[in-house]
Amino acid sequence: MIALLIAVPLAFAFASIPHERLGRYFLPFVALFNLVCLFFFMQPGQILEVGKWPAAYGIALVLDNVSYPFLIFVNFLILMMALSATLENRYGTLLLVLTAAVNGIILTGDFFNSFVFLEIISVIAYIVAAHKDNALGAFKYLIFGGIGGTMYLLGAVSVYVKSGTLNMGYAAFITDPLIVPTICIFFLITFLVELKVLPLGLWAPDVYSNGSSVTPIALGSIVTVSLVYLFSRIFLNIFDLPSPQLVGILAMISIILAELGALKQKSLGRALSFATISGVSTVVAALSMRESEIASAAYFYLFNDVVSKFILFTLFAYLGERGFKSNKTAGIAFTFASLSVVGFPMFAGFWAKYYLLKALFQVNSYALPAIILIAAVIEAGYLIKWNVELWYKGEDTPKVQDGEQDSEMENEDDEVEEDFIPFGAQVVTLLLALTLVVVGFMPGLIHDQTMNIANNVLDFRPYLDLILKGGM
Amino acid sequence: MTDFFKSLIEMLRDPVSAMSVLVGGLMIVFALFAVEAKKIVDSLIALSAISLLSVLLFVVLKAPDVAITEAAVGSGLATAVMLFALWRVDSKADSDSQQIKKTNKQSDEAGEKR
Amino acid sequence: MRRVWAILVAGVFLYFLVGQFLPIIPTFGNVDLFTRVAFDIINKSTTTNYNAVEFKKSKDLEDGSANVVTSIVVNYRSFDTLGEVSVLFCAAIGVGILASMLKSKKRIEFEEHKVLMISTGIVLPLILLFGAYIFIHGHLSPGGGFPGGTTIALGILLLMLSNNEFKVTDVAKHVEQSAGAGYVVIGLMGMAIGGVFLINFLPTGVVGNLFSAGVVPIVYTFIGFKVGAELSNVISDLREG
Amino acid sequence: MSNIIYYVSFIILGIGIYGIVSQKNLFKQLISLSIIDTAVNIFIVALGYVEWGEAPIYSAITPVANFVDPLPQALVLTAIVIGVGTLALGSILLVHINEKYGSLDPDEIRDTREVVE
Repeated sequence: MIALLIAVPLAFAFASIPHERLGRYFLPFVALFNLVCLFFFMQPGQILEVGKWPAAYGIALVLDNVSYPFLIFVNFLILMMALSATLENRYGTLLLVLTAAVNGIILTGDFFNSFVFLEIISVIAYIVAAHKDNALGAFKYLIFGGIGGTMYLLGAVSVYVKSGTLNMGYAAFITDPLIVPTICIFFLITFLVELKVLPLGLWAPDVYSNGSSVTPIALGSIVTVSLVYLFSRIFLNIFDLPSPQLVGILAMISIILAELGALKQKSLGRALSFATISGVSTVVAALSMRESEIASAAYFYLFNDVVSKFILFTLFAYLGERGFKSNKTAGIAFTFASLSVVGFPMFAGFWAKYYLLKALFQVNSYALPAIILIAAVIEAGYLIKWNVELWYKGEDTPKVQDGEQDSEMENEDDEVEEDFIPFGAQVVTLLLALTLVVVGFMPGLIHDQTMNIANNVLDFRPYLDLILKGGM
Repeated sequence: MTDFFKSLIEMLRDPVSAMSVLVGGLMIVFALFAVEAKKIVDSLIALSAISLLSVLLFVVLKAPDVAITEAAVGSGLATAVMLFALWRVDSKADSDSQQIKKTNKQSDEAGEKR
Repeated sequence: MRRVWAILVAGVFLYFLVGQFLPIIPTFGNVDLFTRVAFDIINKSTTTNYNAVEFKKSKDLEDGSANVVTSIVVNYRSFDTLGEVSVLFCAAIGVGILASMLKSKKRIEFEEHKVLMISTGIVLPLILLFGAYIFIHGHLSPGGGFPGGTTIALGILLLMLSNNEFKVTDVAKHVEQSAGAGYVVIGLMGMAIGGVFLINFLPTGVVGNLFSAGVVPIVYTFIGFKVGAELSNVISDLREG
Repeated sequence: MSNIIYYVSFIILGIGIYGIVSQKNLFKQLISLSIIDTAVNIFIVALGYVEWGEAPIYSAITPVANFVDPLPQALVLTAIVIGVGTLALGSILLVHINEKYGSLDPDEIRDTREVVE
């Protein structure tokens, strides 16, 4: 039953080859199908051995308390993206395969299989990054991603050599802990590249600022969430992080560099991409502490960061740097999202930072909280600057920019004043802004889920029992 | 010194080490040449030579499946794809002189101003 | 300056590889297969208990293909191959999208050689036959869907080189689509019959016969056609531009 | 059996990394990436080599199982095809960059970008 989450998107992707626009109409329904399947037909605590081979020999898909919430969140994001983004022809097919690959990378319990799904996500990411004539950014991403993928392959094979099997549960159980740090360095390099921790994440600003409504959302939110899952699965659940202090320090440096970078950017797109880098680096820094309290706060921070960046990038894709004079609703959603990123009370961002700082103080580590507060101040600086500039853009005449016009409703009279956001995008951004506010008032909604994830992620025993239990 | 040569000869007796020394050494030379070559065509030829030599290594390492795949996919197709891309890249640079490149810039600026 | 920086990075990484990584992996050659999963996969005894597999003698094993690598790629870990096929599928679509976005529509032309024309006429059917042979006998001899498909694509490349009028028509798109869909359908059929996705539901016969590996030859034929169609599309996209 | 082949593949891997960092021309970086892929593939297959093993195929010559480890070979099969997929994308991206900026050298590209922005 679990395999349907991967087989159905792939089948629809293959079925949508003949006609170019077909894929775009399949995507929302496939995302909806996944969500329905997840809610009504699947409970966590299942394992599916593909092809009925025992878990150690073949590939086992594991659905437990950690992957279940992540699957729901990612498929929800895919549904939102399917409604909000304007997909040119053939992109629908690509995003269908991306759905299958993202579900696959969350479900799979096998090192080499996660490498294959990581490569699928990377190949799709290179194509999507080249959207809007941004081939140079995509090529730089390809070189970084190529090295990252090869490192992951080396890591997966060295796990096989040392433990005799590729299954995550068995491998972690068999490999003796002395050599685990050496093997994990390969995985660490991959995650530092893919999760955009700055020295290795230099490709991100060019890729995310190409002004397309698909690239920053597909790569910035959906792929980032699934890779944070894989990071926590490998480094928190199965192996332990080699030299966590070093990773923490690297992530902290990355936060500060990203914030400073965002401060001096003149274009909104690059500022937002640097903000994304600092958000994900905060999550990585918090996760590297390996504490359940801090991990749950990190996942809450991830939720808030991903949802608000979704809104910011969608509106940037459609409105560019033209003001909100003609679209008040979009302006409200943009302001809500930026306030939530900064951590204004009454928004989800406030609780995210609050839980994170509370958890960090309990463990009385003071380096990360200081950096998070400095980052918050800098973030407040440039985000409010951008909000003010965009809201009061009306005074000087908005310079004409041929932004995203070929939306579903082809409006012939392309009047310069009225900037058109497709109906889907407006609905989605408002809905997400609303969720930010709702979570702002009742943080428990999300916080209980993240506590549940964090408690499950940190102990390896239930995961191994699930694998030993064998498949249905 | 002599025991060094003795161990060298003794090592070369079994085929895998012998092949890996000879073919490996050749591959290292080609790799260096591919990285340092001035013209891209030469480094592309060096790259396909590396792939072909790696096929030899796979055969010696008792991996016939990988050898066939590397021969067909790795050296056959990869070189063809990169040669096509190179013709497209080079033909653009060779055929249009500096002049066209300049107009290319102007057309870009004009494009932006519009 | 860049060179010094490059030598530094490469040096640090090599130092890590040789210094820390090499000591923990077994020296070249002395690998005892008993500690590895591969032992059971070679003896095809992952679900049943161990009994030696004999070429042309042992019957109705859990997986019938004589080529153990193919049995891993298509039978034990066929989920990898499904992912593998979608990597190529996305790469082909990506090249298609990016090639159609190129502004300078310039077709690469080759000057016609009489000799090449005639020799292609003779050699091409043999190449296509050899490609088909590779993926039909994937479970007996080395090679499988991927090299077989690529050989067909290289045969079509030869056809492109020899005469300029040759265009890869939409047939390749439809072949690619139906082969891909076929592979997923086989997975779903396995789910319907055996209850689990991608199960090998056909009988496996004697090791070494042509029809001895259940689903494996069918899957590899699908993959062969799909890879052949996809890669000829990639080459023609690069050429048409 | 001395691990000469490990050292050979490590050296080629090092040359590939050296190539990516030191070469300015984008095409050269793609070629260096392909060199890294080849080196890693050789290393992985070499990891599975058993001293007196045969090719892992039941055939008239090797009817009984005295084989090399087949699993790394299956993994490398997938890795080679993934490498070619990435390579095909990389070359078409290079054609795009060359068409937009007129050259593949990052310095010239930077000048054109400054002029354009």
